[in-house]
Amino acid sequence: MKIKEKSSVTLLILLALTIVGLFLANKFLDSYKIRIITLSGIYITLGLSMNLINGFTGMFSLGHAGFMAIGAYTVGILTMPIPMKEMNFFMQPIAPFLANVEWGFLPALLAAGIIAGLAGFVIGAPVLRLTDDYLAIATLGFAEIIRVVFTNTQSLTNGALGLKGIPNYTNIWWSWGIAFVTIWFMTVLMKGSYGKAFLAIREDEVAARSMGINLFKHKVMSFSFGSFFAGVAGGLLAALLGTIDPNMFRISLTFNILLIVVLGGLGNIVGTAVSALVVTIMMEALRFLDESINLGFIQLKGIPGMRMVVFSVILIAVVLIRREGALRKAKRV
Amino acid sequence: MLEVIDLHVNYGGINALRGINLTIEENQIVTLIGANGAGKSSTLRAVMGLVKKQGKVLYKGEDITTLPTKDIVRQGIAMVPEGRRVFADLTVEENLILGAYTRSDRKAISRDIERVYDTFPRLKERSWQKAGTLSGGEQQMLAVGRALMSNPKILMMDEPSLGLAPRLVRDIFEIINVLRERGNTILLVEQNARKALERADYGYVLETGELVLEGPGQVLLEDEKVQEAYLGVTR
Amino acid sequence: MKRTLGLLLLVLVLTLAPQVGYADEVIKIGVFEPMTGANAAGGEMTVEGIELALEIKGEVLGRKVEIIVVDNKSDKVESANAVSRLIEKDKVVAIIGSYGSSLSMAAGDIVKKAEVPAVGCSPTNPLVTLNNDYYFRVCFIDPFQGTVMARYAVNELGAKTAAVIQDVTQDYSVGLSKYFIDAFRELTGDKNSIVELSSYNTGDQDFTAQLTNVKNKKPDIIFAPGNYGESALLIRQARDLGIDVPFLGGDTWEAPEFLSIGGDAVEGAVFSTHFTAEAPVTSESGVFLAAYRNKFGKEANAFAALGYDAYMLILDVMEKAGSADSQAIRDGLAEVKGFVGATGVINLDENGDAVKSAVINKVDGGKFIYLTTVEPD
Amino acid sequence: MLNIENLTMKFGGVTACSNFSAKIKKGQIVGLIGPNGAGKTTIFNVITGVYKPVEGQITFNPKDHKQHLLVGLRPDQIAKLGVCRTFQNVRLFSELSVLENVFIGNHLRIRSNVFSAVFRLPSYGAEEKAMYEKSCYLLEKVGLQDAKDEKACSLPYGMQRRLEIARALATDPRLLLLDEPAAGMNPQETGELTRFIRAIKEEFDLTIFLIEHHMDVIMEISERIYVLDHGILIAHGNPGEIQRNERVVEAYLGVE
Amino acid sequence: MGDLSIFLQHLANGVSLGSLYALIAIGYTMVYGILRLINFAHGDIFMLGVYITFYGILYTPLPWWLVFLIAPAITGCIGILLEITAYKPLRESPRITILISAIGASFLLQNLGIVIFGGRPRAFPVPKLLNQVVRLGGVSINIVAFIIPIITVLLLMGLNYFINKTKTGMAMRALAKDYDTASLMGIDINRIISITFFLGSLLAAVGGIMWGVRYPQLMPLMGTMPGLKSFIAAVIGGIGNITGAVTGGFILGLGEIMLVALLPRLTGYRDAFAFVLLIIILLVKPSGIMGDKITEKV
Repeated sequence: MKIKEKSSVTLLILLALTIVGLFLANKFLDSYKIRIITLSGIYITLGLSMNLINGFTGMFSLGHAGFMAIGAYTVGILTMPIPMKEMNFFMQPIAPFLANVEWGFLPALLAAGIIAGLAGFVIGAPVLRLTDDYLAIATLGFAEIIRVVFTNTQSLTNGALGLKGIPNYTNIWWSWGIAFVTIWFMTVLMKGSYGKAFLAIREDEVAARSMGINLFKHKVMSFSFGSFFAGVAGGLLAALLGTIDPNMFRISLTFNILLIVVLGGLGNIVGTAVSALVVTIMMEALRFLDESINLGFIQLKGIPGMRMVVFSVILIAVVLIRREGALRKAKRV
Repeated sequence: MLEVIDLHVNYGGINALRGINLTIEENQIVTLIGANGAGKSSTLRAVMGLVKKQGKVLYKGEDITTLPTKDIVRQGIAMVPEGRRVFADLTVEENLILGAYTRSDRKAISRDIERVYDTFPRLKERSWQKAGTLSGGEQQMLAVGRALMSNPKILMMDEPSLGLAPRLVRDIFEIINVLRERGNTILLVEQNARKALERADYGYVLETGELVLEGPGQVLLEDEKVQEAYLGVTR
Repeated sequence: MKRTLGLLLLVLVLTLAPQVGYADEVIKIGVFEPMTGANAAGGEMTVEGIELALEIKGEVLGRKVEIIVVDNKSDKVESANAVSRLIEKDKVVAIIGSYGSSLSMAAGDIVKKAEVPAVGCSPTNPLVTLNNDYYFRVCFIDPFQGTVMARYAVNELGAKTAAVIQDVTQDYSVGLSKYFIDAFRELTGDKNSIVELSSYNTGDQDFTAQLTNVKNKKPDIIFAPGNYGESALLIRQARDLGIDVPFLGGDTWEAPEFLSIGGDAVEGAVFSTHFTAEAPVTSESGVFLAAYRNKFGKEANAFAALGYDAYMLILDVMEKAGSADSQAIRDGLAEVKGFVGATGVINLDENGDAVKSAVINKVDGGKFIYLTTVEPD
Repeated sequence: MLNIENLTMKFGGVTACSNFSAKIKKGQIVGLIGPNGAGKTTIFNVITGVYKPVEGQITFNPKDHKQHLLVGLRPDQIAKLGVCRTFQNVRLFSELSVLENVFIGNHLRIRSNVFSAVFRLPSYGAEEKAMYEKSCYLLEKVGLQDAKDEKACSLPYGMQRRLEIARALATDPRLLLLDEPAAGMNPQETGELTRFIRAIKEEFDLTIFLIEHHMDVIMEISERIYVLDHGILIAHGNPGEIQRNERVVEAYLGVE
Repeated sequence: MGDLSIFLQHLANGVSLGSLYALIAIGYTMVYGILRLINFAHGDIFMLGVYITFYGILYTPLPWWLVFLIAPAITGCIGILLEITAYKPLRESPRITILISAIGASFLLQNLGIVIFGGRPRAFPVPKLLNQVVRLGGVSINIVAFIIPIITVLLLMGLNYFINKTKTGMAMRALAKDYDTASLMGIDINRIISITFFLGSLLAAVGGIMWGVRYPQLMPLMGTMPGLKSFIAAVIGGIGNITGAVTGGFILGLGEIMLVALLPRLTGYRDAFAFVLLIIILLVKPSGIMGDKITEKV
């Protein structure tokens, strides 16, 4: 018990420091840097939501982009001002039941989470009895199906034209506020009985079942929670960008989040948060790799894409270096 | 012929073997007995290079500790794994051919296949069946036959009588005798301690990863402690 | 843990440390284009044009101009980051980009809030400039282009029926198709004149099923706007299937790869575009063409020309306003009338969209041949 | 309490056990023995729902008045009815702490739902506290109270076995299935184990069904013994009868 | 044009597309059979195969048919290299780890492709000989579309012979089931795995070349979709089973085409079809049409 108290004190200190940091950042940094920090907050939520499914419960899901899409569209359609909707859906009018809806941000975000969570429940119920790579490919398939459906249902999503003019509600406080809520949720969840049951499933399914843990129920639960937060993060992203379209939510988006989770450590809450921050910032910081570098005596021509090469090398290197040890390590908070 | 020195094996924190020493002389039957989980299988698997180990393994005086499994097999050591482990999707004949994977003299191989069939006529009847469809006893025969196909100098058998009907158990031990007469050296791991010790030139008793007793087979057979713990004799 | 935190701090310091400002006399113009990812080709072509323009006219108001190109990876989130970075870190006074309407839209809110004007080269989706006083573009928009092709099909080719094959994942393709269909129905006066509307996804390579359906309907022409790669494959496969009616498309087809991938099959394909190398529409066209040939050793394309125009337009506005201030540039852009660019005479309407003529080109003998020019209404 | 009738189980072509029947009365300690590979663990797996039998029926009535058919239920449902087990080759949640392992054993009896757990409602708080207290008590019972914050996989083998029993006890079983609890123990340790099994049986009012290879343990502790060979029940009776049974001696003890 | 000829045309289209999926699926299934790993990078190996052929034809004096033979071999070697660097060190690790490594490798190859080959599509130089249209009644197909199924079936037969009749093939099958016992036979596991990767990648390259001739557009990201679809084909056929992979390829190819043919309104959903099929198969019969059932022993 002592260890736990100590770690929660550390956590509180960290929290306070971060809030002060955010406050300072918001006050003194320019909008570009604030934007990156805001984005990191969203990625923290995303990383944690994926970690709940993949790291803590040991399922391998690659469906995150799909749930984000659901959340993003929910927020987009619900918060967009009514006249803006008319302008957006200039090719095919919006479905009448959505035409006159204009919600506030918080209820829309909640709706995004709930709808994505429900989708997670509906999708999870049949596919979660698959394991490992089969589950990975099935969830990936679902994400793709969601994207294709969103592309084709023009009266709901405006199809490929995308949505524009979603109010820019997301700021540093929203994104980090949600990130904190997610961290808090995960910490409390994993501390309690249900979280431990998730861990048990990850460690040994057969033993977990024999201890009376209903695999199906707990897996679906974990999957739905993960989807919920993915949906909320998708909603935040929509309100940050102000515009979304189905092509945003491709497999590569899921892989980006996977990168964060792997770097942060499967089943590691603090690690994921730190890695989300580092990855988002590095993504920008490493832009110089794409640009020409002038060393004075020699001009190195920048090669666009170099930065992504570096990132993929880092991903593989981390996997190879850590092997099973650190990857499986359950970090207890 | 085979010498194991201070062998340690660790599985994720569990010490399966804590420094054991074995010596196996040429043309002997040596047996390793002990309760479940005492480390018998681990010993064989360690010698074959299937698990990570510390210590030393000498074969004919040469250090084979760090050799990969395939090269140990090439040196002339074969193992019949516990639980038969035949290749279920392959036919009986294919299983035997794979047993001779290290050899390339086709004629000698087909001669040896015939020899296995002579020893186990049941296998000949089923040579085109998939090994997975065989009964447990037949699978065990196949596993032994397959190990013989590499022409081993030392044959290590992990519980060859496991799950076999008593008549088949007798057969298996019969084969072990024949093999010894042919000049093979045999390291036998058995839970059927009595049968094993009756035939063994030398025996070792393992307990929780350590050697607790050793001696000629007959001597162990009469040892009180052995009788009580492994032979089911209650006083 | 400590080490990660250390690393994090280091990164934070490196990234967030105030940038050393450049000398004031340089005027910086930001360019965000897809240099990697699905739209890389378009981005590359556009940047070529911008670089050429810089070479030709590297100074304005007696100050040197610098362009800063950032990659948006054909990704919306990256696109927003890139633009934000241009504005805050590089302190650009104006922005050019991007190929791909959705990538441009991601920048919309940012430029609006930062009050830095942006000029799109080729985003043709009407939503890009919608409700945004800081976004302009030098190209025409989807409705105009779709209508132009419908008119051409009916008036010049005498088509009575048409089939449409759209890339359902590209806003551009969907938009063009929609306006083509509306115009075609109106011009033929026949509601059933569109005999087939078929879809595919970006990245698809096999269109035989869609084409076989189309073949069965025997249309007079096929309108198939889409990325040049997919379109070239589509036309190839159509020819293999024995479909010999004319193919019509949009400005994206104007790329050398359309010819090389399509080979003989794309002979006779007709498309609307902003520009032609063959028939210089303005005096500026000639200058651009010669310079492009000189620098890159090949014929210029529309995207390079649009990139060129976007740059030149911004410089022209600066000259007229006598200021390199963002607000001044925006105000200047809002009143552009009769700017002579390589792609034609550009007028910007109240939305910030260019009102200009469209060119219709045809593939003939492995080259793009100029057919006609269509003036805006 | 547990009634197994005509159980048959096959894997591929191989029959693991055929036509096995057994009756276990409330409060008994019953042993199941047989050579390696005789199908003992398979029977445990069928009882606990890990495998579905080809044929046969299993009934379980923990409280005399209600009968449950076990065949067709999921392992977790069976565990909830009060049948819990240990594993032949120890299956702990190896990356978790000792305490967490036992704590998880409590989870199946939890009454609060997940939301009250996350929002830390008082009802859940009380329940969690009780679960922790019970877990600590059980750890004390098996002598692991000092190791409660260790990782399960870092424990020595013997302690892992005891931890597994503690974890099983946490599920409040009526019937406890022990798969070779004395494996890897020396004679002195097995003596302790025998006493321990008796003690928990009394304290938790258990019925115990165990597989064991150590003859001294099984003979001393069991009231009834079932002997399995090649998946076939060859004998059953009290320890004395079994030791005198010729078929058992031949098949199992290896006398010719 | 009659309905029959339309139907036959669809059928021909489906077979031609299906055989391409089949070719790539074989490599997927082989690697999965041995390593139990979804080699996410397989689609990118396919992409490399096409690019290598492309550069071989354009920048070497070799005749195209020779390049068609050499390029797959080079691609095969790249496959071996991939296995050694990204998968071999992880053989003892949990499945998830190695799967992540596979995703990383795929990511890396794509991005390297962008850096090295550039993001712009290129035209594959299709040999004249292979670019002719044959018309049979109302059906017209490109000669390639005709050749590909034949090559696929020939390769399938050759491969089946190799797997079933040769010692190396037997060793592969043995390895697929049981590493330890296979090594007890003296089988060099690393060598067999290398051979598997070589063959799998070689076949991916053959598929790639055929793909390039049929759909002559090269892009660094071109491998993703065909890769995923071929994997789906392998799952449909029963993963680990080569004949199954080919069957699955044909089913998927024909299914996609027939979806468009029979339900033209749903053309926009065509890409989702493969995934819907995948999920149905996974739920109804996860072992696929021809795969063997895997019972996990506890």
